[in-house]
Amino acid sequence: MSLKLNNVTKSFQDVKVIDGVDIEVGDNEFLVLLGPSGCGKSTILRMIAGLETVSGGSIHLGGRRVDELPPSERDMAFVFQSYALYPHMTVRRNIAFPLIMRQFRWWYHLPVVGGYFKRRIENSSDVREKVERTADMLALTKMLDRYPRTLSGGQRQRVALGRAMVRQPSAFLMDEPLSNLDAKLRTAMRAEITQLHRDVGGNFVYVTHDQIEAMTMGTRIALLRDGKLQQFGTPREIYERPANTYVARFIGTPPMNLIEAVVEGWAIRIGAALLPVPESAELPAGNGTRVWLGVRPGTLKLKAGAAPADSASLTGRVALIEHIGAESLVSVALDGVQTAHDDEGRHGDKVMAALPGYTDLGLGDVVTVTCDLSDFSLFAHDSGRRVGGSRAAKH
Amino acid sequence: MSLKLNNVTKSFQDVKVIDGVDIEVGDNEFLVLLGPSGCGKSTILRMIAGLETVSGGSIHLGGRRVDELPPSERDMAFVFQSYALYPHMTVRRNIAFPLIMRQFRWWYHLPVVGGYFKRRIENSSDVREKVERTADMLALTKMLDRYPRTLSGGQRQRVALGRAMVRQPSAFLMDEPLSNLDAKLRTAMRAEITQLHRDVGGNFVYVTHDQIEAMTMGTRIALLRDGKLQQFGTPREIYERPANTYVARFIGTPPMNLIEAVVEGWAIRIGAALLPVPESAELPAGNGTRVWLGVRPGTLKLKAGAAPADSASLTGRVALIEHIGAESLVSVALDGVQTAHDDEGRHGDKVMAALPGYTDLGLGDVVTVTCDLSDFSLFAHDSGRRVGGSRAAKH
Amino acid sequence: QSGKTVVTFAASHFAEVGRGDRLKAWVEKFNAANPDIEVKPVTIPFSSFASTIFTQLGGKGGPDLIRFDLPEFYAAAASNSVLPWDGVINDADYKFTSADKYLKINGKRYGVAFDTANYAMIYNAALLPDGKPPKTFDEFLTAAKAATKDGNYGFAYRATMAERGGAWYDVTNFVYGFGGRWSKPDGTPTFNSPEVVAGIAAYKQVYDAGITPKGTDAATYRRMFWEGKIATVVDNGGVATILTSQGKAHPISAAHSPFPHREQGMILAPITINANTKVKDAAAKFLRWMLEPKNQQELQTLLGAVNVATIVERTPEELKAMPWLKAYDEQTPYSVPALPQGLEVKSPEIQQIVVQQLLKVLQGGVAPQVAMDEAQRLVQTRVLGQ
Amino acid sequence: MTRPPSHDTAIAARKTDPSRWLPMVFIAPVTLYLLAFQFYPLVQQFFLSVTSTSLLNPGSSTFVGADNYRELLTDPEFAQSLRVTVVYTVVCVVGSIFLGLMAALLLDRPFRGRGLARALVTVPWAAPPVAAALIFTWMYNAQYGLFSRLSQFLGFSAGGVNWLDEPSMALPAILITTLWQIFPFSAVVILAALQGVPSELREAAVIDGADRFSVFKAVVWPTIRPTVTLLTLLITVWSLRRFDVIWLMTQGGPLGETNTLVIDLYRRAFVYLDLGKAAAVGVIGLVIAVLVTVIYFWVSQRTEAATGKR
Amino acid sequence: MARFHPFHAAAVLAVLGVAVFPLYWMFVTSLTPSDQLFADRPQLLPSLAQLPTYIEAWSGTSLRHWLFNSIIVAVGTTALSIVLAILPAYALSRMDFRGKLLFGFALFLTQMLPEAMLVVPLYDIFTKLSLLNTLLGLILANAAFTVPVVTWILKGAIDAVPYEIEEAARIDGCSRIGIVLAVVVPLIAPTLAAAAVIAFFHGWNEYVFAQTFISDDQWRTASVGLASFIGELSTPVHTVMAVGFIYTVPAVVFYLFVQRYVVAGMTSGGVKG
Ligand SMILES: Nc1ncnc2c1ncn2[C@@H]1O[C@H](COP(=O)(O)OP(=O)(O)OP(=O)(O)O)[C@@H](O)[C@H]1O
Ligand SMILES: Nc1ncnc2c1ncn2[C@@H]1O[C@H](COP(=O)(O)OP(=O)(O)OP(=O)(O)O)[C@@H](O)[C@H]1O
Ligand SMILES: [Mg+2]
Ligand SMILES: [Mg+2]
Repeated sequence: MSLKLNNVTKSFQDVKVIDGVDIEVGDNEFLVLLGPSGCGKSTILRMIAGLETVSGGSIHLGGRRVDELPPSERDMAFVFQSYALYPHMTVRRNIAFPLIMRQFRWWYHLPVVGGYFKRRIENSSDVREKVERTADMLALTKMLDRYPRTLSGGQRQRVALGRAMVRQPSAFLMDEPLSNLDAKLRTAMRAEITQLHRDVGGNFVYVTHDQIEAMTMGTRIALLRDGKLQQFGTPREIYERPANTYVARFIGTPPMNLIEAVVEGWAIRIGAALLPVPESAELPAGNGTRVWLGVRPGTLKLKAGAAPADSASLTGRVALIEHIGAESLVSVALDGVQTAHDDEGRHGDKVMAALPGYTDLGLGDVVTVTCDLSDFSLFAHDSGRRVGGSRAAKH
Repeated sequence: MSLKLNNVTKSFQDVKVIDGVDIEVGDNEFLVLLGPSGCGKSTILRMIAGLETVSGGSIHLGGRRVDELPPSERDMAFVFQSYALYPHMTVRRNIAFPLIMRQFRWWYHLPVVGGYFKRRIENSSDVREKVERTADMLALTKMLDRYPRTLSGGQRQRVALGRAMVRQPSAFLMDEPLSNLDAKLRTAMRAEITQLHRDVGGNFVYVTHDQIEAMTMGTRIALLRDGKLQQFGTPREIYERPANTYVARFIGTPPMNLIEAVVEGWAIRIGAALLPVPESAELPAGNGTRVWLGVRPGTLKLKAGAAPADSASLTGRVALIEHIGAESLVSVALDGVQTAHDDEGRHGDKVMAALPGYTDLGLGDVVTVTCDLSDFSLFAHDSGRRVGGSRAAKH
Repeated sequence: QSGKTVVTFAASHFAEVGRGDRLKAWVEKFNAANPDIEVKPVTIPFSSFASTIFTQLGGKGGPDLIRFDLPEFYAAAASNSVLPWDGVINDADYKFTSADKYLKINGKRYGVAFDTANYAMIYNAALLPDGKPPKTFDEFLTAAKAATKDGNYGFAYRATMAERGGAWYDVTNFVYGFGGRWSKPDGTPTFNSPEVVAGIAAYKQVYDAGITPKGTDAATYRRMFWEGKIATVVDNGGVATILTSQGKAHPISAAHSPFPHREQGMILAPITINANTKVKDAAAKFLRWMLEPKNQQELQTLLGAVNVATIVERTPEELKAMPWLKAYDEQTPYSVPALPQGLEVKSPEIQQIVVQQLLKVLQGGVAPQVAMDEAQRLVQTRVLGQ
Repeated sequence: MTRPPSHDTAIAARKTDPSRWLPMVFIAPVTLYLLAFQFYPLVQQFFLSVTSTSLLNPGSSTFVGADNYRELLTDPEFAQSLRVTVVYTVVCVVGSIFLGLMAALLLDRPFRGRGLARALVTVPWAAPPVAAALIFTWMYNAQYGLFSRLSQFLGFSAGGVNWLDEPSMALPAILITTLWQIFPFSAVVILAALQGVPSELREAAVIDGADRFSVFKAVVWPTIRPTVTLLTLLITVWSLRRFDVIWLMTQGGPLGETNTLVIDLYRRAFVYLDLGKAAAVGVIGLVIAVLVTVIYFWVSQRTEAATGKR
Repeated sequence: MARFHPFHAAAVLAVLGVAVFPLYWMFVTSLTPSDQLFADRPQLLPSLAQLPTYIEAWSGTSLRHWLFNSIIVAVGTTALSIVLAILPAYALSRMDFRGKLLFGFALFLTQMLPEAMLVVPLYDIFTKLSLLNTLLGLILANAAFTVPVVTWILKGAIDAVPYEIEEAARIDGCSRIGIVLAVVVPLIAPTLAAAAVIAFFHGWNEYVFAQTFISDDQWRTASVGLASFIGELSTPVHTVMAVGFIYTVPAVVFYLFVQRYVVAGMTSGGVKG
């Protein structure tokens, strides 16, 4: 079933927190919502689920307009960012609850009778099996008979996840469902969710802060900022052809370097250096256009010693070194070159390079920085819009 | 002030969730607690803070035994995993609360007088300035006069962080304080916390699931599993000389590959391949000892085509490719070689390689896998203990 | 069961521990003799008897037969809530006691006395000097003072608003005993007549003499009397019956009250027919049964030192068991209903005013004359609307 | 922490949405029930208050306009009863909430035998008013009551004081009895509210260096405040109409010192049988209660608005 | 952290002492020989020789019968008030509807009517509905008074239930009623227990209605039964005190019974934030 958000707007009191968002994904897509904290991801999810009205625009699911329907008629599963577990129910009940509700008859509300029937549904082999399979998948089997208040943060989050995964709704909405899990479990869960998506289909809308999750799980990513859609596309598009400097720096850790540059013919001038551009790339029209050259830290190479004058390389000084596992991150202060450090327009002179393994460079060392322009982007100096760069490689 | 956990044990009802943990860090150390979900990290933190009694053992802070002291006498700041914001106070009040409490005199409890003085403390330039600086650091300035329930998940988490950071206690305890923040903000926060640690000193105990946080911020890491300490050391030690297969696979994404191997003289045999070992490495005594060879995905190289027989390389088939940003992760099913996939001892035949950039390999391609043994570990086949490997490089 | 006509009968006696059961047994005799009628006792606690019955009467319900106290009787009769006894009995067939005259209003009978009780002084001879009852008020004061020692008291009466009803009877005895009346027979109030003021002053004299356990309620001081801690009380025959059974003060003695005049108040409790009844005939049948001499005799015996509707001679056994009965029976000619004559319907408000003024005299230090002038004024303006 | 749906919530009225009629369904049974059992009498009371009606004959009444009210308002005893009612109510509210809060806080902390202690504290409330009045009257007795004996023993007064008989002591005596009877009500309700205080918030406050009372003010009080406000209102309204204990112990005496509005009303209705005047007293009491309630609604709306709720 | 704190223990004992002492005194009085009541120094301990008073009170009166009726009335009042109050409480707390303020206000109005004023018109209604002399009638009359209180108290508790938990239930396919019954009700259990106690005690102690609407001995409740001992001429103090004491016990037992629901942390662990 396709999911379509049509110019959706949401205001709390007078504050617009979602501002005309258009998203359309086809059947069985896995949509990831990305964006900084407070940009409106949860709000969009809640509107899709029907927990929040839309202030403007419409939401369609499978061609049917749903934004006027109550949540119960939309048939969606939701993993809340705040878990929202039923504190008075065991983990087992929490997970089984949606299943019980599906088989519910009104007279189950009667005090004693209802309790009996609820327990009967819960103990029916079908429900039991489903719950236990889900629990097993989430490594919760040992905790099935405990209450949420005795669980650790990650365990609670898994229960929240289990409650959604046990169902087969027409859409899954997940709000940072893995944020409190360790890397190993998270990898496993990622695989489980991907598997679930493959098995049951349906639309997935997934909020995450984790770029790896976004990149590996999403078939489409919507990147938001302050309630406005910045870019909507496949992970690859977003990574390789970011629509503006904000997206460029938001995706990828460490973020893309933005270096002030000028287009000169089929080359790019940065300070004294002139970098030739591969033929396959696109460049904005107009010689002398001021742009931001965007290059990912991984494409920068460092060599000890200053660059020769008039070369295609830049000279800088090592300002900071961080070792993280298989990589070393080196921050280099460039000589006479401006870089953009943040989207508020504060400028600096540093670029970040990611080098494999442990580097032997030391703080303060003078280094030559070489850019590999097989993968770069150019952004307009004023608006920050993408105006050129390497074409996406064909795969 | 030094922090020492001496054989600390904690049981809930009959279940031991912390089992004889010994940790000792000196003054101004930044201790990171790592471990899978539910291993007991939050419990340790809560015991240090005094929110949970210890069932056995003792806790010392600055040489003084503190485990019998009430929390109020321990002077610690705590960031709760579940935030625990005061719902009826504005963000400003939430953050200012610890400061107000510090200047509190008993007679502020008097009805009208007290309200006046509290407001006076809150509005004193000192407190105001501190609160606003903290809010600014956390990008909360615009939300200072809102109530927690109108904040997004990440914003709430930042308020929780702010409430701790505004103080200058003798220890900071933080339970996954950045889990709900986006990568950019998280990087910024990481820097702020590191800065804070540098500025005010004191002990930091920090729970995280994020390896980058653990590696870059921690001066010491304690890795737990099921309430038992697995390894305690510097980030580097833990990454390069993991104490056992569990630690080896827990740290690093994707996790270290464990390949079944046999020590043969100064070389290691994997199936048909015989890999020479650098001189600087340590090997376990005894020829023919069965071990697990641990190599990080980043040290594996792939080449299209099968390896020549009797070479130092292995042959496999591409089983899965994931592109994540600057890297591609390729899972290769090796021919006739056992690998360990998880610590429960389920075995497989796949190894994971992390390749820079986009790879041109396709699913099912036959590849040659080459290991660079400048960085490896050997683990006993039965116990999983580290028994050899490359010596840590000197830096 | 189903064919029976049920007649409900409410009397506060039914709730009483001893007499209640005996009374029920007496009613059962009627039921046994009349298979087609069942008289069902309705227990209503004394404290809320009037309010409960009135609510039910106002709601067009309530028990078929009701034993009222005199003030409620007049109120009910005035509002036609109880039926006149036209055709129920023939007056000439019965030898009614003298109190019967108070139960006819404008010549119409609205009830007959279920029980009446006189007031006299009960005393514990052991506590009195030389064991003799005082005859005059001065003697009484002296004797009571002499008896007040060692935790014993010479006298006890009610002097609190919480026992407004009881206090009214007590003060009435004083007023009547000093020759006063609350009103003239035509209904002109005389609350500030010299005799009434003298009675009030005497009440106050007793209060100030410190010979009473102040504030102690009637139930308690009667128990104290029983325990031999009180020398004298002025109380009605029903109380005397209860006090006599056992206890340290046993045997009790009685004499006429130590006031200048012999007149005292009386308890007069008529039985009436509810105007809302649907079983008037069956109720009438019971009433006629009740008035049969044998049943009157039994009723008088089981109720103790009281009289019933008709004149029933005491049996020698009774007199032997309770020699003090004589003092009560001798009081009969001097018994006057405690209500202000001609103002009976207004008596609740009048009682409230008078007791309130009485308390002002006792506790507020107001002079009896001033207080009773005020009472007279209040009654005239507020109650009678003059 | 809860995030309320925004004011145009998902349950806002729409044609297809049951939220339009569902609330009506939810309140309908109670409304009908109360219409029959409470509002009908209420309306009738208004009607009666402008008539002259006898309890024995409520069916036939004569319209007298505002006469009842006029007479009441010029009656000094009625003025006194208003004064007594106000004093009685204020002390009841303040005292019972204070005592109830203290008891609830004490019983909220874990200790051995807490369950039993909580049950024992309800004893005064469980005791029937008749029994309470009896035992207190006995304890107030000048000669044999415990209070007198205690004060004699302590040397405060030589002779016994009859509390209920002494104009200056009667109201305090009634108040002590009432407070004893109703403080468990506040205690039980506050105790229930205390269970909703999130333990993590307490912990956070302790970590932030708050002393015990500050924890109370910062975390506990805000959570239970709506309950306490509600209690204030309930106890106010109930105190305005409390009858049994006072009637049984003093019937409004001595010298009208404990003569509250309801005692006055009761006497007029059931002793003087003047239902019309009694209804007028009731209506005046009602007006007072309504004023208090309006203040309550105003205060609670304001605090809800101040904390951003809805 | 359940450490023994002497101050706390002393305070608890003081509160319990205040609460229980008058009843204890009642017990002592009921077991004090009559002559000792007026002795120079009070007897502080009950004299067990007087225990037959209790046997007499228990078997010599209709006490058992009255208590049984009272229990039916109290339990019925409790059940009816809670059943009727839950939905409007939820509506007041969570729903927006026209006339909400008025409805909430009107609920309070019902608390202001003195029973004395109610009883007259109610008697009329009861006659028409044939509810006189039935326990059902008493239950209906009592619950009319407790329903509004219970509604408001429950409303306060529902206010404190996190919205997210309800939202989760809606997502899980729970109907509105289902949310109330399956999610909200268990979460407000402590307050529900308190509300049950309020209703129970009211039904247990109610006097005016029980007196006016019941004239058949068969349906008499204990409150009236107790009052009926207070006679015109005399009051059997020992019996009254003994009956009063016995009468208090079931209500306290009821509290013991429901108080296991008065447990902390009902809502903890549910949401984060
Ligand atoms: N009150 C309790 N009663 C029983 N078991 C508990 C209680 N609190 C925690 N546990 C258990 O103790 C273990 C450790 O919990 P803890 O919260 O310390 O985990 P954690 O390491 O912080 O996990 P996470 O990363 O998921 O937050 C968990 O298995 C949890 O289920
Ligand atoms: N009830 C509310 N009233 C006012 N503002 C609100 C309310 N709920 C959310 N907001 C604001 O709307 C914006 C979007 O909130 P939302 O929860 O959707 O953010 P988010 O993208 O999920 O952030 P996070 O990653 O931190 O969870 C935030 O700035 C938040 O402060
Ligand atoms: Mg969010
Ligand atoms: Mg944790």
